[in-house]
Amino acid sequence: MTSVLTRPASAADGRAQPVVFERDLDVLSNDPVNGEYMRLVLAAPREMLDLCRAGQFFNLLCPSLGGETPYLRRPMSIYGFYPERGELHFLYKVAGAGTRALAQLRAGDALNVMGPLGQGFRIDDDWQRLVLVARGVGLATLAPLALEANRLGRHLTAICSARHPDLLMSIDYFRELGAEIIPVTDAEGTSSLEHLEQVIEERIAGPGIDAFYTCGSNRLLTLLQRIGKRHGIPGEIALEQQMACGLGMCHCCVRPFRKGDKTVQLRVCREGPVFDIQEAMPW
Amino acid sequence: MTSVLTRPASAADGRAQPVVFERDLDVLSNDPVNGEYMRLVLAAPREMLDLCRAGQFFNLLCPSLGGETPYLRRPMSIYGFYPERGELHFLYKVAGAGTRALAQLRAGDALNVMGPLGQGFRIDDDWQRLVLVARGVGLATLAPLALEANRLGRHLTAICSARHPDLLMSIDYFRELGAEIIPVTDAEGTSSLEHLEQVIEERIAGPGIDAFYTCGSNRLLTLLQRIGKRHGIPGEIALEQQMACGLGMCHCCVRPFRKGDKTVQLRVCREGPVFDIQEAMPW
Amino acid sequence: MVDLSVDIAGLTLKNPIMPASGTFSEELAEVFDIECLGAHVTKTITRGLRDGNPTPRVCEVGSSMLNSIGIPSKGVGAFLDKVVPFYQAYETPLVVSISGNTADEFARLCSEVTVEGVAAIEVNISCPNIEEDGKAFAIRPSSTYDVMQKLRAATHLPLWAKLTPNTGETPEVARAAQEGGADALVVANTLLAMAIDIRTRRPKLGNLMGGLSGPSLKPIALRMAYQCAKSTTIPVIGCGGISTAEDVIEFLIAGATAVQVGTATFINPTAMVTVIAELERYLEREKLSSVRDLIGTLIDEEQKEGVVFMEAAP
Amino acid sequence: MVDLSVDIAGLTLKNPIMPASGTFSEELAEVFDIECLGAHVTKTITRGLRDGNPTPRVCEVGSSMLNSIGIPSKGVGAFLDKVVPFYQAYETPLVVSISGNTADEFARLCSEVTVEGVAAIEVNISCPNIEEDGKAFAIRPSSTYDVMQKLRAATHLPLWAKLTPNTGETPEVARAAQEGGADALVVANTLLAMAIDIRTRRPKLGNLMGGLSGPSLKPIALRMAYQCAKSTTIPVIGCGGISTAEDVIEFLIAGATAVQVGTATFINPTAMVTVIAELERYLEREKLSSVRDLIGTLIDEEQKEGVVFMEAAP
Ligand SMILES: Cc1cc2nc3c(=O)[nH]c(=O)nc-3n(C[C@H](O)[C@H](O)[C@H](O)COP(=O)(O)OP(=O)(O)OC[C@H]3O[C@@H](n4cnc5c(N)ncnc54)[C@H](O)[C@@H]3O)c2cc1C
Ligand SMILES: Cc1cc2nc3c(=O)[nH]c(=O)nc-3n(C[C@H](O)[C@H](O)[C@H](O)COP(=O)(O)OP(=O)(O)OC[C@H]3O[C@@H](n4cnc5c(N)ncnc54)[C@H](O)[C@@H]3O)c2cc1C
Ligand SMILES: Cc1cc2nc3c(=O)[nH]c(=O)nc-3n(C[C@H](O)[C@H](O)[C@H](O)COP(=O)(O)O)c2cc1C
Ligand SMILES: Cc1cc2nc3c(=O)[nH]c(=O)nc-3n(C[C@H](O)[C@H](O)[C@H](O)COP(=O)(O)O)c2cc1C
Ligand code: FES
Ligand code: FES
Repeated sequence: MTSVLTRPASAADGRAQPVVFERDLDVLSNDPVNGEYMRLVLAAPREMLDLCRAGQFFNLLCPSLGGETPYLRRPMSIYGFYPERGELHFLYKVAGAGTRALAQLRAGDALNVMGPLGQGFRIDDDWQRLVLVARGVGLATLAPLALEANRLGRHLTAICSARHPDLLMSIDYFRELGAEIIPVTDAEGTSSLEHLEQVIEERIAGPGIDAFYTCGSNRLLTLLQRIGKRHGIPGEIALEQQMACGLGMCHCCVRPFRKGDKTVQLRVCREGPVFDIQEAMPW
Repeated sequence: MTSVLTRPASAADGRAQPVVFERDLDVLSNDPVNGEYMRLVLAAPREMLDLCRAGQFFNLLCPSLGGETPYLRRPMSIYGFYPERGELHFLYKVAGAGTRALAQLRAGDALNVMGPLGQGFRIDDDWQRLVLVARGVGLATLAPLALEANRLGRHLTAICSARHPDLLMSIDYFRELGAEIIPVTDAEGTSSLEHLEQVIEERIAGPGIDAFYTCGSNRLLTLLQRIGKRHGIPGEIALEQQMACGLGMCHCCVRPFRKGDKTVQLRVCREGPVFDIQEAMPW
Repeated sequence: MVDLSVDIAGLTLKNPIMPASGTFSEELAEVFDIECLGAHVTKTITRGLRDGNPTPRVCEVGSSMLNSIGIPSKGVGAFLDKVVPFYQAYETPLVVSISGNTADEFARLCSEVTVEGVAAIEVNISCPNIEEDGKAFAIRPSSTYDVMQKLRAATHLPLWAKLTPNTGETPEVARAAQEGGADALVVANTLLAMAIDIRTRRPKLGNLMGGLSGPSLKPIALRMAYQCAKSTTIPVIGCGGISTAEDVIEFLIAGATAVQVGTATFINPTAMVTVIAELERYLEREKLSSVRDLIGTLIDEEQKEGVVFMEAAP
Repeated sequence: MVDLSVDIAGLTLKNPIMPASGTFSEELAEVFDIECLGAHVTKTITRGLRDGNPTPRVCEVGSSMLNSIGIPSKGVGAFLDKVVPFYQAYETPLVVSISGNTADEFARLCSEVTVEGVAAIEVNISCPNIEEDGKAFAIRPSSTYDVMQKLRAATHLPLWAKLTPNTGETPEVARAAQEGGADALVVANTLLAMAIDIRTRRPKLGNLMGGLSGPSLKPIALRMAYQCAKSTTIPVIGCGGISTAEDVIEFLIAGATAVQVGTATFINPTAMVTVIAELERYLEREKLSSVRDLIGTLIDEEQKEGVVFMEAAP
């Protein structure tokens, strides 16, 4: 069993069926989680949340607020989805016009979202011991994996990297979900590639690792590709790229991937954002 | 003596001196005055108000609010200016994007204004009995004339025309300033050109009229031109035209005027918005 | 009940709203039932495989965008095998957009896509003509005429010629396209533009330059649609910055028979659905029985003929 | 202290910020001291009297505008008597913009404005050439070259050629202008566009069409400025949609030596003053001692030469 979103097969008449929502959702809260990040909580309908999978994203129509006039939608990973509570969460870093506008949303405002989009993380039936390695806002993308692992009864270790212990996010969240945490920080000198490699190798030698998950960073990608190859451990990476449509129509979000001895261009919004870690190409 | 704004003569070095302000002003209030009109009261500095003259206008940078994104500035006549109270008033009708945005301003918001601009009304020393004839939002332009007449100790009669008695604005204002009011309305059948002509002719025959003031309407213009010619009574009209710069730079706001036997194009923002009533051309 | 149908060179569309090439694909059917559209227009393909341009391929400029996707193509074989059959499930006419870097290759592709299930061929002559100086065919009347003649000979299907705004000779190019055999004109493609990231001092697009689309393009495309309607006798399909029913009405009044919606779908994936519904409501409100009553109704008699064709700064 | 001065074909400007022709006049001196500008550029004049176009002459389109002022002109006599003397009170160089409907009339005016007090002549070759088909001189390289040669022969003053965006041949036109004798290029004038009032079904401009200016034009003008800087060896003065110091920096990085600010002054009459101050602060922050260190610093080596000159939809 995998938790990849299998899009509904074409209906009897051969036509595709609508499975992507475009909706105005109410903002429940939008608060800073630490100096650099904000958590946005939206009220979402059950049928939308039921389609969500860890690793998928939404394309947000950031409002024109406070002099910011973002035009294109902005892609944001699902940070959390709670069908029972009717909540959809995003965790974002304020970067440019779009996220500055997002940051001004208040409870009661509406935000137009489109999604869920893309392919989520795969958790094969025999992947029991999962390890995620992430840094900064990348944790937003990997967080729902913890929820999923918990639901499926898998053991998850989260190696969380940050500049400074204060900036370590989501640790409590991971811990609540029963994940084991290994924090590493620049400030404590524990986040170097060498140290990370050592930590992971010890773990492989000890309890063992069935699959890796990471996102975003080139450094982590090459490290995990190397370790994965060495030990034959599969893995997945969530990638980013500039997007326009978020649906697969415009082909602006491509990245190169190794497929056998060929390089193919795949759409991050459609074939991704989650890809096989060995097929991803360092940039 | 005239109350036309004489722009400061060039300074000693031959250079023009700054006399037009561009400023963010605080909104003191912005309330409906009747179904169709809003009055905007801004806090303005003394040095700006001291330059204002009846008949002049400001070019307002309407904000981007509530989904409206007006781009060019919008010209608005000075409805009232009170150097002692530090207030600048506008009276406007909600028409399109710019005025819809204006209507959303709340006390405490800022509004960027540029002005005062253009040439105000002339009140020659021997013009004792003034008559203004106006309809609708045109009253906004003529209202400060009442203030000026009052200050100069002249007698003012305001013939105020509207669709319906409820829509008659500024009557109380005119009355407070000692003006005599003649209301005419469509609903009561008193606003026809014939009736107006009769009212004015009676007045000329009685106490006499030294000067007419009007604005905007083609019907009123031709009526007053005819009566003015017949009796040799001078007059002025405030005109409107689409504007971009408001200063005289772009030449988009021209209208044709009769100067002797020639037709000349004059800039409403610069040579106007107030013009000699006999030189104005019906449109 | 108002009648939204229009006729483009013998092809009846149930309404005048269709997607612009490159901003539409099978995936949009996951958001709404695309049967509601006037036509389905596919992304331009070339005969052979192509990768497209380097990333980033898109950036925002004000309230519009630049793209330099290029024309990544899986080739005509894959297109006929996978894409054409997908659209067979719909009754909406399928319009296939094609392109080529030489007139002969272009014409060959044109005959290859002349297959069952394709209702019309949109020929993207805004692409570079590499046999000459790399300028788009549709920049000059002569190269427009030449390529259209070859394309005309290659198919019996209706040919829609897609023009470029990167020219100072729109009326002449439009006439050349008609004379060369175009059955309709799509007006227009994106306008060459650029943006720079001042922090990195690099172009915001991997390809250096890209095409402007979205609201900024609208007044330019509208002017071109009007010029084309005035200077030819074939239907004009307006395209450029259209995102609301008011925009559509503006193009129809200017003389367009139908319109394409591009970038607006990225911002609002259901933009076309909304536009169709609002267009219908507008006609009802205005008591017009057919959308065709709007076409070419601009009151322009007072204008000098010369103005239409001049192309100088006003 | 950072150095803001730039050199345009032998003329030193104290800073690279000047107004665009037609968006500036003596009246702006009533808002701020115009001595702070890099140059004073006057509204285009023609030899004889002209009325300009019918009203309305301006309308809003999105966050930009269209104008069809035309070139109302009081003639060269009034200009020399009244306008030139006004600017003598300033040390800022005076640049006079001229235009003509035939090359000979244009050249005659060029020699007539070659007077004491005029530092350079901006030749608005984006105006219609009525001896040919009414297209602007600057639409084609050949007409550009011809008119520039006549203008060159008519004056010893620096000649700035103002190009039009209504062309698919920007690099060729730029080269033709240089070969014809231009000392600098102003890039660019407004782009032909249109807007319709759907309520009245009339064009929003009395002249039917007009020129697009403001933010929508920026990515197009920036692309042209870059192409011109790449294809000629004379200074380029960027113009189109510039309203902030960031916009200026984008144009300088693209290769412009100076810039003109037009429509932004209508929105914010002190825009140029703010831009100069912010440009200075930016240089300080970036620890650049001269604004000239920015010019042409775009990192574009990875781009194929061909891309620069291609002019096709990407
Ligand atoms: C699949 C996916 C999931 C993401 N999830 C998250 C998340 O959970 N939390 C988070 O903080 N960020 C996330 N990002 C990055 C996020 O999309 C950008 O930070 C955001 O778009 C920046 O917008 P801006 O207007 O604030 O910045 P600007 O720099 O002003 O944006 C300018 C343009 O560049 C695009 N852009 C800028 N940075 C990125 C980026 N890293 N990836 C793609 N496009 C970018 C913007 O979308 C916009 O079109 C994700 C990106 C992708 C592709
Ligand atoms: C000198 C002068 C003084 C004015 N004084 C007043 C006043 O005191 N109160 C008042 O309510 N109105 C006044 N007007 C008219 C006012 O400027 C317009 O109602 C306003 O610009 C409409 O803007 P909008 O965005 O709401 O409408 P829209 O119709 O969306 O405006 C579109 C464009 O047309 C222009 N425009 C629309 N109507 C007019 C008009 N009548 N005159 C000039 N430009 C116009 C706008 O400025 C804008 O650029 C005056 C106009 C002028 C020229
Ligand atoms: C991402 C993107 C890709 C495009 N690809 C194509 C294409 O392959 N072929 C084509 O003829 N036009 C293409 N276009 C141009 C559009 O079809 C349309 O002409 C243009 O975007 C203007 O319309 P709009 O402003 O509504 O987007 C593309 C536009 C965009 C934004
Ligand atoms: C109202 C107006 C009048 C203009 N008149 C002229 C003119 O007389 N001569 C000229 O060369 N350009 C003229 N232009 C074009 C500007 O100089 C400038 O090239 C163009 O507006 C683009 O710059 P912007 O986007 O900063 O306005 C005019 C522009 C506007 C908006
Ligand atoms: S963002 Fe359009 S295809 Fe991925
Ligand atoms: S509005 Fe510019 S000259 Fe009057």
